[in-house]
Amino acid sequence: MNNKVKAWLEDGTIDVFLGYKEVDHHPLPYCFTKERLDEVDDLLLSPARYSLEKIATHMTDEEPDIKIGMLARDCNSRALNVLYLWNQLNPDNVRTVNVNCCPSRLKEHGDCSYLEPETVGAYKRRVGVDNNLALKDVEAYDETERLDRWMYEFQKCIKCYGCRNICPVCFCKECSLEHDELVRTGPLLPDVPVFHMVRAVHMAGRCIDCGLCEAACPMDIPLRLLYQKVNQIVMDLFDYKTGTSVEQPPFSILGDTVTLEPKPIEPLKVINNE
Amino acid sequence: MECKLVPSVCSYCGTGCGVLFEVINGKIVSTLPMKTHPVNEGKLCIKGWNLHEHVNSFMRLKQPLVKTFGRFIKTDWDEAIQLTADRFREIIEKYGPDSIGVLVSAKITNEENYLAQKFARAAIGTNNVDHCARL
Amino acid sequence: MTVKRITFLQELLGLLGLGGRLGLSWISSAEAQKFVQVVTDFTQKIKSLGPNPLSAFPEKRKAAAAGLLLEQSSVMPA
Amino acid sequence: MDKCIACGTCAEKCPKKVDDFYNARLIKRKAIYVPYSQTVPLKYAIDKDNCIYFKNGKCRACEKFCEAGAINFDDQETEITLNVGSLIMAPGFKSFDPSRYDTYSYTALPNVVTSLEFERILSATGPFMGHLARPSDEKEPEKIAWFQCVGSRDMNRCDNGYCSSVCCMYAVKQTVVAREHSKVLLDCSIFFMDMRTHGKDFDRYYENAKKEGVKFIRSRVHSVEALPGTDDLLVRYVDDNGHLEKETFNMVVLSTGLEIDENVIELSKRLRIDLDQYHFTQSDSFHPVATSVPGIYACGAFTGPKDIPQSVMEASAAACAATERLAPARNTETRAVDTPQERDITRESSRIGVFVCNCGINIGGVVRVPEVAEFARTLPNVVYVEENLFTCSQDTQDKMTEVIREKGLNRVVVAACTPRTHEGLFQETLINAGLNKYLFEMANIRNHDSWVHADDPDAATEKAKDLVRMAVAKTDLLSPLQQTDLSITQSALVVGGGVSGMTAALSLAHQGYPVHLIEKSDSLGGNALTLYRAHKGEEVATFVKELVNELESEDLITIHENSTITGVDGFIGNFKSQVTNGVSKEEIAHGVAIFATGAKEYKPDEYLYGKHRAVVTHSEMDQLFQTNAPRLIEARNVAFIQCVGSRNEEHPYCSKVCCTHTVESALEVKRRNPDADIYVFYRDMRTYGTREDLYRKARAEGVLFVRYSKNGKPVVSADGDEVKIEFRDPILNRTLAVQADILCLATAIVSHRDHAMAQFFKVPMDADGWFLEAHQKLRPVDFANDGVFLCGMAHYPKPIDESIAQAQAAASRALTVLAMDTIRVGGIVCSIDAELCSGCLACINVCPYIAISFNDDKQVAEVNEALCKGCGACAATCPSEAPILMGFNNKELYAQIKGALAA
Repeated sequence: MNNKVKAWLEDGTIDVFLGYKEVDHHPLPYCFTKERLDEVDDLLLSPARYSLEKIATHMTDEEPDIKIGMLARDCNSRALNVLYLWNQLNPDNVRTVNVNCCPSRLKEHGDCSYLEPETVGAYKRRVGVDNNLALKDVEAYDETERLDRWMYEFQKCIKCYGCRNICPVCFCKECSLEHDELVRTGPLLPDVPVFHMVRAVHMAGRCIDCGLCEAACPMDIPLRLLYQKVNQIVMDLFDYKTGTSVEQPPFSILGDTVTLEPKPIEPLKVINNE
Repeated sequence: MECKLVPSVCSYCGTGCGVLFEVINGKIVSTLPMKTHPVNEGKLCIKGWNLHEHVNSFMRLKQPLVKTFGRFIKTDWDEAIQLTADRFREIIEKYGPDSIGVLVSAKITNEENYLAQKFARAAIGTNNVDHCARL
Repeated sequence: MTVKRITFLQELLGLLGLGGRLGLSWISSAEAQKFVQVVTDFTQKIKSLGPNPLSAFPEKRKAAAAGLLLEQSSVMPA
Repeated sequence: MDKCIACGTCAEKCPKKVDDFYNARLIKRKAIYVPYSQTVPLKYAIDKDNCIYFKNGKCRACEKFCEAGAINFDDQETEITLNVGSLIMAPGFKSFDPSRYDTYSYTALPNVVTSLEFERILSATGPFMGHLARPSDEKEPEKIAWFQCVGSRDMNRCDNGYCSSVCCMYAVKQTVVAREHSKVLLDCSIFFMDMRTHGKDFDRYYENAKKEGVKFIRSRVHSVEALPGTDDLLVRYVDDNGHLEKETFNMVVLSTGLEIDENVIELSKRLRIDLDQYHFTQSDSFHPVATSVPGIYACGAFTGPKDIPQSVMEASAAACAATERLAPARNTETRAVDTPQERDITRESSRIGVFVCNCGINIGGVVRVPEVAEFARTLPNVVYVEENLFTCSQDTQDKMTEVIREKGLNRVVVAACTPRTHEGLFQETLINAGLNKYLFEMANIRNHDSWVHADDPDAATEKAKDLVRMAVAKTDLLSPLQQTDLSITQSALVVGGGVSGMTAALSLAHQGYPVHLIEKSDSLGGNALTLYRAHKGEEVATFVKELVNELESEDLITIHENSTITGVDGFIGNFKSQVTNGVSKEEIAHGVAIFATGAKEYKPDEYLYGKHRAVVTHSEMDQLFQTNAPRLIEARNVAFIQCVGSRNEEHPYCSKVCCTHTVESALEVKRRNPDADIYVFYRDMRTYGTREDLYRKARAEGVLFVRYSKNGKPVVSADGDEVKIEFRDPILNRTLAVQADILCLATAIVSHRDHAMAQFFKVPMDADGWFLEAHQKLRPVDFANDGVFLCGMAHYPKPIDESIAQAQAAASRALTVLAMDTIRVGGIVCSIDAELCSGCLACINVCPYIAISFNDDKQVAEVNEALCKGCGACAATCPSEAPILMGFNNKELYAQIKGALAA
């Protein structure tokens, strides 16, 4: 791996390489360059995950044509696919060294071992949503219970915007969550559940289920479950698997033919809680 | 292209969360929580997340200003320090040292904070010292 | 497209326990009967679902602060 | 009439009930009425023959109740003289009256209805409000039969020898729609002779209906009788195998044909227009909308039975033909409107005026209008409130203009009826008062409020307040929007030098506009060069030659032969196309483009085609006619096989022209070689319209027509110089064989599938490769992409007369653009805030008008105002809220929502 990266840097395949290196006893993201080639020997696969692709987008903001190499776990690759699709990175300018993020249970679905939240306390288990639950268990709660549990979770929100900031596929120049008309500035708790719903809706066709948001949440809100639901609906409705479907983004009319003819509306499946 | 990820400690409060500054071509573009930091374990509050903003803020003071005739006028450090010392002395002479309080900030280092309280107690002679992040 | 987007939102609201409060229907200007039917049905449905449960939440939060959430919540302590 | 606001009070109060002819007498209307809900203008009229006042001199109830004072009993018929340069006849048709078919018991049994009556039954504005019900007991039928060819293809009981062209398709449509309306799985049977679904996508529709379970029974029905003791109907018919069958239905629909009304025949006599034996206009195939009188043109069912798309095309064609000679007089009688200077309000704070309308008693009878007006006064930035009896009346408009000026209003809310009918009027008033017309908003407190909550005045009043609050909240944020004029390149590009392209080019040149005609081959004429005669017997070659000559001598037309288009930029009014002829490149600026790229004959690989000399296609057969080949005279047996490559999996559509072509060719063979035996193997003979005459004549002359099914195709094998055709005779139910010296295959017409062209002009192509028009019925020659038009076989296979009509139609539609000096763009369009755009391309993907493009330099999306229709799809898609839909931006909508929730 190290030799490959060195070779790429030397022959100009890439200008920089994003990987990890130990700094002050912490494994940190590190940008390797041709100028300091021997540092590549210190390249390591960090047990901690950072969104290297987000750093890459910041780099291309400065230098649009820079060629970037990076270590890519499965989640990084999925994020890259999404960023290519939404025109935020040019796939021609990105090279990856794919790493197997072992130990990984279901790598293909991104359900890797990093994504096993800590066991939650008894109180949260009683009144909130256990981060370790499977989506179907959460959906099994009855209507009022669902509402109570989710609102308990959302009300904890301290509006740190960490979920958005850490998100590898959040790239908007100005975030709707900062638009006063949608989410009022000032009040804490944020407009429940508008803040989280808006974010959930914007995750459609973007969320690659990396779990970084949940890991970054100081209040342990089970965001992954929420966005898993988003992904599931996107899959059901648009037949689109975010991060692995590399064709058109789901919210595009191109999937249907572009015409202005009124089309018969296909009956969609009945909403389960009606 | 120069891209560095610089580890640091959040300066907002006394908790001491580990942060990473993403520095591209000499400019801090973003703050990240340090995943392996024992204090915050990859989490931050809204202030920590926006640490880089006050560095880059256009409102940031980069040189001392003196308020003359109701307006702030740019000045140099020597004059500013001299002016401040003169005014402190005037106040102490007139109202006594306890009329002065020192409020220090989380945005400076521990050592600077130590110096600040030393300054308050030894130089000014007051016990009225406090810190914005007194948790 | 719209039908998919709205279904998306319906499903999402469903997860949070707010299902059934969003509807979508195509009614042409010639279909007065259908319009009346759809609006009447939907009004009925919303009425049967009761008032906006979210408006009750600020109170619930206050109650939670006072440690009363368990009693207020439909989720009873185990 | 100016005073009537169509509130409907008069009809409500009118005591006299009259049969409603529009609803096929299935229900009653009043003696004061609107004939049907789509009437323009929407005004009530008194039916003098039935009005009690006109009969007895008493009543005048309508006058008493009309708040608008619009009733005028003294109105007189007036005669108007108009001086016109040409005349277009579009008198339409009359549905055939089936009373004379005594065996169908139409007059005796209420549940035997005509297709037009059934159409009203299915209609939401019809007698049963769109509920499927039969007339006798208004119960929902579970089993319905349709009888085809009632009053068509029938020389026995009526003299309508022609096929009415549209009944097969409308019957299939009625089965599908009826099944949608039905609560039970409706049992539908169609009794037919030949299924003639020859239009674009029609065959697919037919096949789908079959798949969905609609029964198609090839039979002519013997009789309909009442089933004693019920309202049901007993139908007797002979099935395919010759057995007499009986079946019971709840209802029978007679698919009645199209006829020309006696009055129209009368009128034609007065105008000296020659009509044919069926009273359709006499015209040759090359001048489909002309009549025998120069200057008088015809379109629609008057020129022959036809469906909506074809009628719409002909209407445009007639408009084109009728104005060609009048082109020099264009714009000589135009008057310009004077408008005052628009006031700049950008530095003014919001001053909103609210006008609350009583609409007579329409609103005021339910909503407490004074209370609403009082409430409006309390809303922020409202500085003026007024209550009107009729806000839309002319005197109120004048007053409104004055008030806007006097009180310095800079935004206006009218709480009245619907913007659909009245927005334009009020905007006009704003313009007259020197205000930007977009500083206006309507609150619909009539249709949405007083009409639906007539029984609850309290709630209605509260709702009216909510609606006003919402409108005011939005209005407060409105900003003036600008429209700009873009100049237009007043010339056209026509792609394709076939008959369609040449006709379109010539029509535009006659109208005075320069045309560039692009032809990829080295000669003009296209498919027509291979054709022998049109279906009315005219020689095609002579016509093409004349057309080419005329084209070449026309100064305004530049012909580019051997040329192809390599790229297109721009939009309506301002296209730039790169054209190359292999040697040099040229950039052509043009305002519109017409696609006439045609289609081609399918070359089959079945029935020994290309392997045996006896097997030819239609175009090859026409060559034999043109060269008068000795083979034709010597042939003893000539056979035709229909639907070769059509109506199959590969090409699931009907090629439309082949049945007629076969019958024509069969007759031509007979003419030259009367002794030859001729066999036609067909699936459904689709000699629609008056082409049916040719079919009848062919049968009379002894041409044998043998039906085969899709799964029982004839089998062709070589037998020396001849071919042997084995087939299953459906009547004898045995396999027979004939020898043929010439076997002509009626092969499909297939698309060139020119994807490059489609991409250049951003126009869609359907699964079969035909270019897809903007609307199949109502905009048959337009594309959704403005400024690009379509004609000829690029649209769908069609005979030469229909191609010419469509070409004239395309020219006519193109003319609507070319005749303008400028196009107005802007107003309610989108604009993308470059600051917010992160260049994710989502908006570009959802824009149905291809109005958004990506600026690679700035890495942001940009909207072309000329293409944007303001649909808002982009604004709904963008996560960053970068697209701002003018007049409906997020802030305005949020304000409106907050206004709604503020109660």
